[in-house]
This record gives sequence, structure tokens and C-alpha cells, in this order.
Amino acid sequence: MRFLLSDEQREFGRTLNALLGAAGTPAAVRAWASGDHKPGRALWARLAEAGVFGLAVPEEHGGMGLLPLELTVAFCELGRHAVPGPLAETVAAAVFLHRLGDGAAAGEWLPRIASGEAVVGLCAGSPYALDADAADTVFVIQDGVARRTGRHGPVQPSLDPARRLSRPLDGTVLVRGPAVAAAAAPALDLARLVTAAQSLGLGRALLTATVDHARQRTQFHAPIGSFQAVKHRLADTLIGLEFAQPLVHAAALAVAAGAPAAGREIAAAKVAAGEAAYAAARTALQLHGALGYTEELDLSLWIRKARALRDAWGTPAECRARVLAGAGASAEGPL
Amino acid sequence: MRFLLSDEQREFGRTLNALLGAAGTPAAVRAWASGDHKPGRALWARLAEAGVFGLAVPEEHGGMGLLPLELTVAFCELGRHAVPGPLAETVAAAVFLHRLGDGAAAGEWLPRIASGEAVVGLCAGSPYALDADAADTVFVIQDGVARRTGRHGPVQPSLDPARRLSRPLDGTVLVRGPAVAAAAAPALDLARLVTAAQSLGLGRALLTATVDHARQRTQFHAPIGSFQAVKHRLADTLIGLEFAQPLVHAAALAVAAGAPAAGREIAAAKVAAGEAAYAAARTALQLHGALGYTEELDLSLWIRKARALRDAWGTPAECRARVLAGAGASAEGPL
Amino acid sequence: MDLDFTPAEDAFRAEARAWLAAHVPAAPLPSLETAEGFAAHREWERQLAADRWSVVSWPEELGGRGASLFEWLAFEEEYYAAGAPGRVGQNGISLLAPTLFEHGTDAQRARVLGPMASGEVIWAQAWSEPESGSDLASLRSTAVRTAGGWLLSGQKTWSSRAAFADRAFGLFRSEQGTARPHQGLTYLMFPLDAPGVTVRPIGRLDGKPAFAELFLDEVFVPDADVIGEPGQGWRVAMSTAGNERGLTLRSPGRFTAAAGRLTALWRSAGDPSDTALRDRVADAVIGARAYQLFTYAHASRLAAGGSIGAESSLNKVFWSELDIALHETALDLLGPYGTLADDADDAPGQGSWADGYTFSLAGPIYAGTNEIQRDIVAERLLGLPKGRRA
Amino acid sequence: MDLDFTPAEDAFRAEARAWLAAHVPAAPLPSLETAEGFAAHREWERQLAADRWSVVSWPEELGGRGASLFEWLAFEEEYYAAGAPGRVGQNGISLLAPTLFEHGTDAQRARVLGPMASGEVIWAQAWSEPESGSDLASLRSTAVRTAGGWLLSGQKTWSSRAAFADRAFGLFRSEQGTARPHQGLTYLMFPLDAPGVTVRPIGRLDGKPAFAELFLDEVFVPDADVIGEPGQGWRVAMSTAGNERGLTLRSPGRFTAAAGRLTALWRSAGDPSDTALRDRVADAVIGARAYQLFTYAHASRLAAGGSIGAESSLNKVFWSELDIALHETALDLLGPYGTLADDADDAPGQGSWADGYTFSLAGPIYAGTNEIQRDIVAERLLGLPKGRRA
Repeated sequence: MRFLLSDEQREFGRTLNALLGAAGTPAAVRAWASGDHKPGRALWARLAEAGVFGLAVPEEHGGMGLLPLELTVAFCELGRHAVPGPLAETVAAAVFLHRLGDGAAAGEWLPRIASGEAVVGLCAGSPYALDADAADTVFVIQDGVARRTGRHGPVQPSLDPARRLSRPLDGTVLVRGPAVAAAAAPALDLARLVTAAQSLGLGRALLTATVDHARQRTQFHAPIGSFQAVKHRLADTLIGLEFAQPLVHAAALAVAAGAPAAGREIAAAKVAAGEAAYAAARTALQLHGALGYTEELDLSLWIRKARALRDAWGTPAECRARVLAGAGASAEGPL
Repeated sequence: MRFLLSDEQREFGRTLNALLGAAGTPAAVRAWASGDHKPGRALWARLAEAGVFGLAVPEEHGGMGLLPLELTVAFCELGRHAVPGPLAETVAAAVFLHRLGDGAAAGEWLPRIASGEAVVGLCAGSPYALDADAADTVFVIQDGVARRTGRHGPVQPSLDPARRLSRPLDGTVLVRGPAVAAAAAPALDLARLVTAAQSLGLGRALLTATVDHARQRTQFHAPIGSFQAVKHRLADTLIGLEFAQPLVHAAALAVAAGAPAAGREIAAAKVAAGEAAYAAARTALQLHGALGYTEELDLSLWIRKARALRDAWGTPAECRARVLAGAGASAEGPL
Repeated sequence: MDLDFTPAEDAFRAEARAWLAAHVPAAPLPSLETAEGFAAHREWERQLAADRWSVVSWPEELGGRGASLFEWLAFEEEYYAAGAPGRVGQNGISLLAPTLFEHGTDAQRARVLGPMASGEVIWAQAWSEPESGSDLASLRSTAVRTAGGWLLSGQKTWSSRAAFADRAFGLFRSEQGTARPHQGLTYLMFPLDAPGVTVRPIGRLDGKPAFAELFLDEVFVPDADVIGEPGQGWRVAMSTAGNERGLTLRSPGRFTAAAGRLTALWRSAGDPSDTALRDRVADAVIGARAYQLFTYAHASRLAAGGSIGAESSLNKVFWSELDIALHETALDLLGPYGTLADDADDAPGQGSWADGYTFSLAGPIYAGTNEIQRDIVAERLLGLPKGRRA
Repeated sequence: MDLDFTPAEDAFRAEARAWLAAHVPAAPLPSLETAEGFAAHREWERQLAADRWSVVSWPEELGGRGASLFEWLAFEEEYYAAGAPGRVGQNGISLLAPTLFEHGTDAQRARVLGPMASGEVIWAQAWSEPESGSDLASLRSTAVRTAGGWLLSGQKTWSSRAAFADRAFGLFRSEQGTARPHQGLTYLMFPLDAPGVTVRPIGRLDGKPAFAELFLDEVFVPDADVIGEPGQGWRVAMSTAGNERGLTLRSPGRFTAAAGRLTALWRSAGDPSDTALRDRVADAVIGARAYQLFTYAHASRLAAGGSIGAESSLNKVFWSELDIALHETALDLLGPYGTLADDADDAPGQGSWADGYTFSLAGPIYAGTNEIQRDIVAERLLGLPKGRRA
């Protein structure tokens, strides 16, 4: 056993972190929220170049095969930088298309996903598609039917303005019947997994920013980070994130191995990472005080995203139910 | 509106507090836990003399009529001093007997309850009766049948050794049919109400003891009560108790007025008081450190009781369900 | 001990209820945090004032009804239950007015309170500064003596709704180098359109310009607009701060109404067998009832001649945490619709949950952070020793 | 990155599983906190040792199997899953032995470790003193130089199971008036039946004499029983303290087994539609899995030559809170049977929940309170400034 990221995986994360740190993502997020997707699409292209989307696309379509662990490494960085766009949706759509057995759709879209040309929406289990207005197409899974559409209703402003929600409209039927559910299951699991990874990165960024603030901000002639109540809240935030991280990695390994417990492992990771990141956002807001409550501070872009990610592709309640829906404990583990 | 205890009610509470403070209750609790009920029965007699049990007995049987508010005042003090015995059970049995319409049983037991001669058990909704081994008789309500018995199975040691649980056995049938349920409902509500009051007093005592300890105990050259983490935990404990108290009083008023919302008010009070006292016990244990974890410290008598009272006569889950089972909100209040 | 309103109080409540039923706009007003919405809310204040409902607890000669504390509580319950608009006049009415009643001159009261009650003049508070949040006494903005008055300079921030308000009130350092930071502060009122004032709106978490920064450059304020003695501003302000934390800013009616709406939402949209959500709804109901009763007890103590001090810190922590939990529960109940903003086409009709959620998140921060409140509870109510907090 | 055990590790696990299946007593042993139970548990240690299962990670020549960290983790998983008895030798094996391996002499190891592994000598720790809980460095018990050794005097407390144990180890002040309280302490071992030692059992919350006070009056200890250099006891002890908080004392197997038992209880006794309890059971499962995986990651880092420092404070807070939540959930699931003591006739069969609950409550207190751990996490892992804590 070596339950540690490899040097290559670490390096991949560092590269993405550096790329995104230099790319001015906050400006791209703000533009995205106002409906200007250009800077976000440019970022998307650079992420594709760095190999992010190819991690969900088979080699015959220009990708690297499905690499769940590398995907979680990448999505942790995407979350750390609050990158906008239907990121989880695009990689999940890639899995869906590959599994669906619709050669034409796969041939058309998978290479474009891998190359970053296509921004793809995915709508399942919710009335809304994320960022359909920015997407080249949206795949809709509903009532055992898979559709594809380019049309959507009006954008519904939500708590995270950089997540633009709308109802997909009409569309062409791709496949009907049990094949849809069979292809949807791994795709939705993957969406859940990478959303957990995204939460993790988001939470890390929130914690780092808040620790920095607590070291610098002075009240009552002392940095607020020297007050025990502040310290303990930050310590608890770190604990939440530190114990969520191995769940995310183990879930990715389970997916890669096709383990029967993969769905439960993913659900466990999603609960832990989603709640830890939401707690990190609450902590960030509280310890930044009124400053954290403004949209002017870039931190607000992170704070607003935490609750949406907590619920996306599986609310905590849904995921907890899933954790217990299965084989059960053995000496090797409780899942 | 004057939502404040009257001077007489306050004085009644103070009198009981003084009586119990001087009576060496911890020794009586320890004796009770070991099966020696003598000191506890002596205490019981003094409480009766002070008028506690008469508060649940009609005047024609030697009591003062049902005075729910005064009962909560009294039970708050009983909780504050961790008085052992089937206290809630005895007063609830009084209500049950009065409502049951069994003249013989009422005539036999109510005067003895008021005078403190009788320690009475009550078993309903649980396989166990509290302190049946100390009681003169136990009333059992089960499947629409009211029984009375003097026999019980072996005492089952539990987390609070001063609460001696056993299964009531056999017994004589008093009444069958719908009259039983009709009499049981207000009796069980009263048991729940006074248990909430008992929790409140228990929590207050735990908080006071812990604040005293935090002021005196020194570590790292400072009283631990000057550490912000300790302060905040104690502040939260106080907040829990302070907001539970008016719920207990309002519920007593609702019972006295025969208000339709009385059952919901009682349930709300029970959740709040039971959880606040349990939180106070957890705080007391944590801040006393290993000291709090010993049975030698009298505080252990309080700590052990908190969880049992939280669950007695309605767990938090049962009470929360009851809060929502009803008419619903109006401008005058949410219950 | 009782919880009974008198027949007169009941009549007062009934009159308020009837008036609200007849006047509360059927559709919600546009957001208070926009120019259009601000104007609409100002008009609503005028309507309230016209029928003497804007400041019910004030004396009749000042436009009120001389309502008792219990009548005021009943009015607030009715107000929130009716779903009436947010009070754009709130900062003036609940923060400045009590200070004027206690420390102002007759002339100030005569001049300021009428237009405040009618919504003609909307007040913003100007407490915080960039370096003075929790540690309010460390203020740096100055008031410098000049002929017939004072010149204010410096920067204020987190001034709620100052983007659209008319006037502001706050503390300024009028003496330098005092022994303690609380000394040498002066409480002043000033117009937001005066020469030297620059107002820069700040976007709230949800993008709405709910507060503003104020840059002051030698803004002249006449002596007539000093409240209390110069240099005594801290003492004067503390009565207002007490009000902000205590009874007036968050009346129980707000939470009883919200708990009622949550219960209705749960009955209509919730799954009754989902005990996890049921428990949270029940906790909101229990919390709102507890807060209402706690307030009744406090009001009874005040009516009996008692006073309230550090107890208001208990209030602050309790309602702010209740408010967040209540709104989080609503969002979870609403599922995919929970995060939709109030101006979304699909926004759930039963009240403005997303907006309320965002607003609730500010609760533990403003009017003294909950960390500070817990320190106060521990030190003043429990008698724990003061520490360095660190 | 992988989570795979090697074939050798799997074989090791299978061998352990088979041995445990054949040897774990069908009925639970009497409580470890009674004379009878203590003897029964000592006999169990002997049985473990006879087949070399008592100290699997020790070298073979000392009675172990030279098990790797991963083999040890697998063994612990199997041990707890099999419901095997509590380890009465635990204090010696997990606290004293690592110190001896690191700081002891060959002679000490040769003399002490064998009888420790076989259960012949059961060790108690003697860290705390009445005035030294969290602030361990403020110890007052003394070690005074005498011919050929030291005379120990003073009072130790919270010495787990010292009522029945044979020997103890702890820190004593051998120099007075040092510049810092951590200096001048010496790490010593001493027999509990020596002249001058008085052992007074202390009842735990549930009445069981789980720990004891030790009164020492000029107890002679030869130089051979000093571990490390005199005066360097703090440094020597810290490696043990790290062990207590870190990997060894609370192996993940304990929590994965408990979560498994809780899940089984929920499936058999729970109402599947009761989502409130379901969520708490799920959280216990998630928490146990997280703790297991976190430990695997740490073990991987150690196996790769890394080290673990303040990270063990993360562990301590996490497992202690998980343990309480898990047991509270079980008690709520069991309803009226939840609070029955393990020796009650009606006690629920599926494991000792009430006893485990009482035990769990001590988790946030011992081995460094969680308050101290959070300070450590904040200061050492997050780099927040040191404060006075007050």
C-alpha cells in the first residue's frame, strides 16, 4: 500500500495551481457571472491543453482513458481557484457518451471535449442545467431518455451568480431504454466524485485565505488569529478538510478499480468534502467579518460557491442514504 | 402580561433550594443507587411537607389542586439537587388516578401521595418502571389497560445508577378501555413537563459548578475560565438553559389554562430543556477533565442523570414530532 | 405569571392586523437595496406614518401611538406575519431615536424625529471603520473643532443602505491621546449630501449594494447636531448599541413569522417521513417560540421597572444562530429551488428564502460579533475572569 | 497511489483472522475494571503472547512478528472486528515500549519487554498530578538522588488501571528551580507494590475503578530504572505522548468495527425511514472510513521515510468526537435499552454500547484535552500566533 499521490500526480496538481494562479481567475469568474463567457472559455482551453478534460475521454477519442484519481487532483485545483463553468458536467458527459454506445454522438463530442473545444452541459435529476448559456450543447437524462439540446430557458439567478442555471428545452432524442440508466449511473457517480474534489480545493482555498487574514487583521491590539475562539474554529475547519481528502482519493481508486463499493465511497467523500467546504465558507465569512460579506472581496466568489457544490450531484442527505445502501462493513472497512 | 414568576413562586423555589441544600442530597443519591432508600424516603417526606406532591393532587384528596407552574418551580429545584426517586412518576400518577375515574384507587392513593407517605411508580411506553423497588406501588398503562402492581423483575443497572429500572410484573387490572387513554394523556404530558423542569434545574446546577471550577482551576498560570474556548463553551451552555426556561414556564401555563397547544408547548420545552441539560453535562465533564469523570466527585451524580432525563417521558425525536403535530403557526406564536 | 394580553392590547393588535391586511402590498416591493426599491420602501414608510403605524411606541405628539412594550411586540408579530415590507427607516428608528430620547435636546427631537417617522429623512449608521470592527473604540475618524461646529474627516464603512439614505450618525474622535480609547469620542449627525462627503456603495455577498463606504473630508456639522456632550460619545452610543443587540432590532415577530412560513413550506413541500428535516423544522419552531417567550420575560421585567444589560448578548447569539439554521433548513427543503435568488423567474413563491439566507449570514457578524457577545456573556453574566482573548 | 495490501500482508491478515476466530472467547470477559476481569484479561494476554499475537510489530526475538505498520493495522482491524477482549497490556505496549525502543538501554529492553509482552507484568502510566492536567510540565512529584538510585515522593492521579497493575512509569522532578518547567524532569519506572507506594482506586463515572491515585513516599528506584538521561525526562516522554495521541492508541480498527456494529444494529433495530438516525449512522460510517484512510495515508508517509508531528493532534480531536457521536447514536437507536449497563440482564446483546459510551466521554479529555489539541493544530499546522489562551 502506498496511499499517497505519486510525484507525477502532485506535479500535475502544482502545474494546474500555477497555471490558474497566474490566469486571473477571479476576473474570469466575475465576467462569467455577468454572462461574458470569453475569459472563462479561454481558461477552459488552457485547462484542456494541460490535459484536464482528456482525463475523462478514452484514448480512441483523443483522451487518456478514464483516470479518476487524476481527475480528482485536477478538480481539487479547479475548486481551489473557483474556476467557473460546467466542469463536472463536461467530464461526466464524456463518461456518459462513452458508455451510452451511441457511436455518432461519442465520435462527435468526445474529441471536442478532450481538446477543450466543447463546453458541455449535463442535466439529470434536477430541473436545471448548469451554464447551458455558455455550453455548446447540453445532454439531458430524464425518464430513461437521453436527449441533446442547444436551447434553454431564461437564466435563473442563484446564490452563486457564477453558476448560471436554466431549464434545457426541447432537444433531439439520442437513446431510449435501459442503456440510458446504465450509462448514466457511472457518469453521475463521476460528477459527484469530481464535485467532491472541487469542494475540497474550494475549502482549502477558503481556509488559507482566512488563516492569512487572521494573522494580519488586528483588533484589541492583537492579531485575531491569536484569539482562542478563532484558532479553534480554524482548527476544526482544517480537521474537516484533512479527513475529507483521503475519502476523495479512495473513492477515485474505487472507481478506477471498478469496485462494487465505489458508489458508496463516492457518496461518503461527497458528504465529507461538501460539508467541510461549506463549513470553511461559514468560517471564512465569520472571521472576515463584514469584509467577507462583500462581493468586492474576491473571497466572495469562493464563499458563494460552497453551498452550491455541497448540494450539486447529490445533497448530503442523498449521499448519506447511498452510504448505507449496500453490502456493509467488514474487517477491511466500514463501507 | 407578566411573564415572571410571582414573589410567592420564587420564594417557594428558594425554600426548596435551601431545604435540599441543607439535606445532604448527594449522600441520599448514593444510598439510593446502592438500594438503600431510607435517606431518600426521608427527603421525600420533607418535600411532601413543603407541599411538593400536593401540587398534583386535588383538594378533596388533601392536595392543592393541580398547579402546573408551581410543579415546574419545584421540579427545577429537585433537578438542581439531583433528588432521587420516581418524582415525575408520582405526580403524573396522581393526575392519572384523578382522571381515571376509579374512585377507590384515587381515594386510596391520592391522599398518600399528597402527604408523602406513598412513593408511586408509573410505567407507560417503556418496558421499565423507575425505582419500582423503592415504590409502594406501580401503576402500569399498557395496551389500553391500567394495572397496579407491587411486583417487579430484577433491577437493571443503567448509566445513572440512581435511576433503578425494572420491569413491573403481574398486577391487578383497574380499568380497561378508552378511559385509560383519556386519563393517560394529561398524565404523561405532565410527566414530560416536570421532567423538562427537572432537566432545567439539573443543567443550572451543572453550569454553576462548572463556572466555579473554571474560576478556581489553574493551568498554564491562569484560571481556565479565562481561556476563550472555555468561556465560549460556558456561554453557550448558559444560552441553552436561558432559552429553555421560558418554554418550561409557558408550557406550564398552557396546561393550567387547558390550552389546545399545551401538548406541543410541553414537547418544545422538553426538547430544549433536555438538550440544554445534556449539553451542560457534557460541558461539565469536559471542563472538569478527569475529575469530572470520577464517581467520587458529587458532580457525577448530576452528570449521569442528564442523559436519562433527556430521554425520559419523550425522547427529543418524539418531542420534535409532537411539536409539529398540530394546528401550526399564527401571528401570536409558532406553536 | 401569565402570558395574557389585556383587552386593550388585543384591540391594538386587531387594529394593526386589520390595517396591515388592507395595506400590505400584494406583491413584494422591489429590493430595498436598489434605487427603485428604496423609493418604494420610503413610500411605504410614508403610508405607515400617515396612519400612525411607523413608530407605534413613540408618543402621540411625535406621530406614534404611545404603545406599550407589549403592544409593540404584538404589532411586530402582526407586521411580520402579514409579510409586510422591510423597514427602510429602521436604522433611524431603532438606533438613533432611542439615543435622542435619552440624550438629545428637545430641539433635536423636534427637528429630527418627525421626518424620521414619516420616512422623509432616512438615516444610515456610521459606526465601523476599516480598522475598527469588533474593537469599536479604536475609531480614527476625527471631529475637529471649528467656529460654530465641527469638521468631520476620515472613513466609515459598512454603513447599511447609505447609498440611498439622507443622513447618517456616528462616533468621531474629537480628542487625541486620551488615556483610554473610549474617551474623547463625540456622537454626531451629518447629511450624506454635504460638501466633503463621498458615498461609495459596496456590494453585498449577493451583489446588492446593501452598504457603503463613506469618505469624509472636513465635513461641517453645526454644534446643534452633536448628541450629548462632546467627548462623551462612547457613553451616549452604548445605549444605542444596547438597543441594536437587544429588543428592538430583531423583534421576535420576525422569527415566529419565519418559523410559521417554514412550517407551512414543510407541510406543503416536505416529506413528513423525512425525520432529519422534520427535526430541523421543529427546532426552528421551538427556537422561535423560545425567543418570543424570552423576550416576553424581558419585557415583563422592564415593565416591572427592571433593566436589561448584558442579557442582550444572550439574545444576539440566539437569534442570529436561529436565523441561519432556519434558512438553511428552508434551502434544504426546497432542493434545487432553494438557491434560486428572489428575482429568479422560478423562485419559490413562499417567501424570499435565498435573500433571507444571505441576510441571515450577516447576523453573527454585525451589531457586535457573536465571538464578542460570548465573551460578554461569559464575563458579565457568568463572572468568568477577563482574558486577553488570545 | 493504491490501497492494496501485499499478498504477504493479506496472508498475515488471514492468519490473524483464523487465530482470532479460534481463540476469541465466545462470551465477553468480565469487566477489565474488576479484580476478576483483570485476571481474565491478563490470561488473555498470555494466550495472545503464546501464539505471538500480543506485540505483532515487535521484533521476533522479543516475542513479536516484526509486523510492518500495515500488517499491524490489518491485525488491529481483525482484532476489533472479531470482538476480541480489551488489551490490559495496552499502557505498557503502546506508551512505555516505544519509549524503551527509542531511549532505553539494551539491558532495560531485555528485562522489561518480555514480561510486558506476555502479560506477566502489567504497566500503568503515572503522568498526571492533581494540579497538572493539561499543563503537564507543572509536575510537582519529586525524584531525589540517593545512593544507587532515586527516592520518589508525591502524588500521581488518573493512573489507568493502577488498582491492579504491577508496575508504573512516569515523570518526576529531579531538579528544582529550573528556568523552564519542562526542564529537570526524569523518566522513571517503579513497582506498585514497593514500600512507600499507596494505591487508592478511583471510581469512574460508571462506578468502575478504572483508575487510581498513587501516593509515593520515598519510594526507592535504582538507577537502572531511569529511562534516558536524568533531567531529560520531558524530551523522552514526548515521544510516548506522540504515540498516545497518534497512531497506536486508537487504531482505526476500533472505529471501523464499531461503525460496522452500529450499522448492523441500525439494520436490525432501526427504522429505515427514520432519516434523522440514518444520517447519524451514515456519518459514523463515513467518519470511521475517513479515519481509517487518514491513518493509511499517514502510515504510507511513515513507510516512505516521512514523520508525523503535530498531525497527531488532528487525529485525537477527530477520533474522540467520532467515538462519542457514534455511541450517542447507538444509545438513541436502542431507545429504552440504550442506557442499560453492560451487566444488566436486559443489556442489548450487540456489543457493549453503554460501557463504550461512558468510555467515549473520556476521549476528549485524556491524552491531552481536545482544547489543547486544537491549540496545537492552530499554532503548529496553521501557523497562527501563540496566545495566552485566555
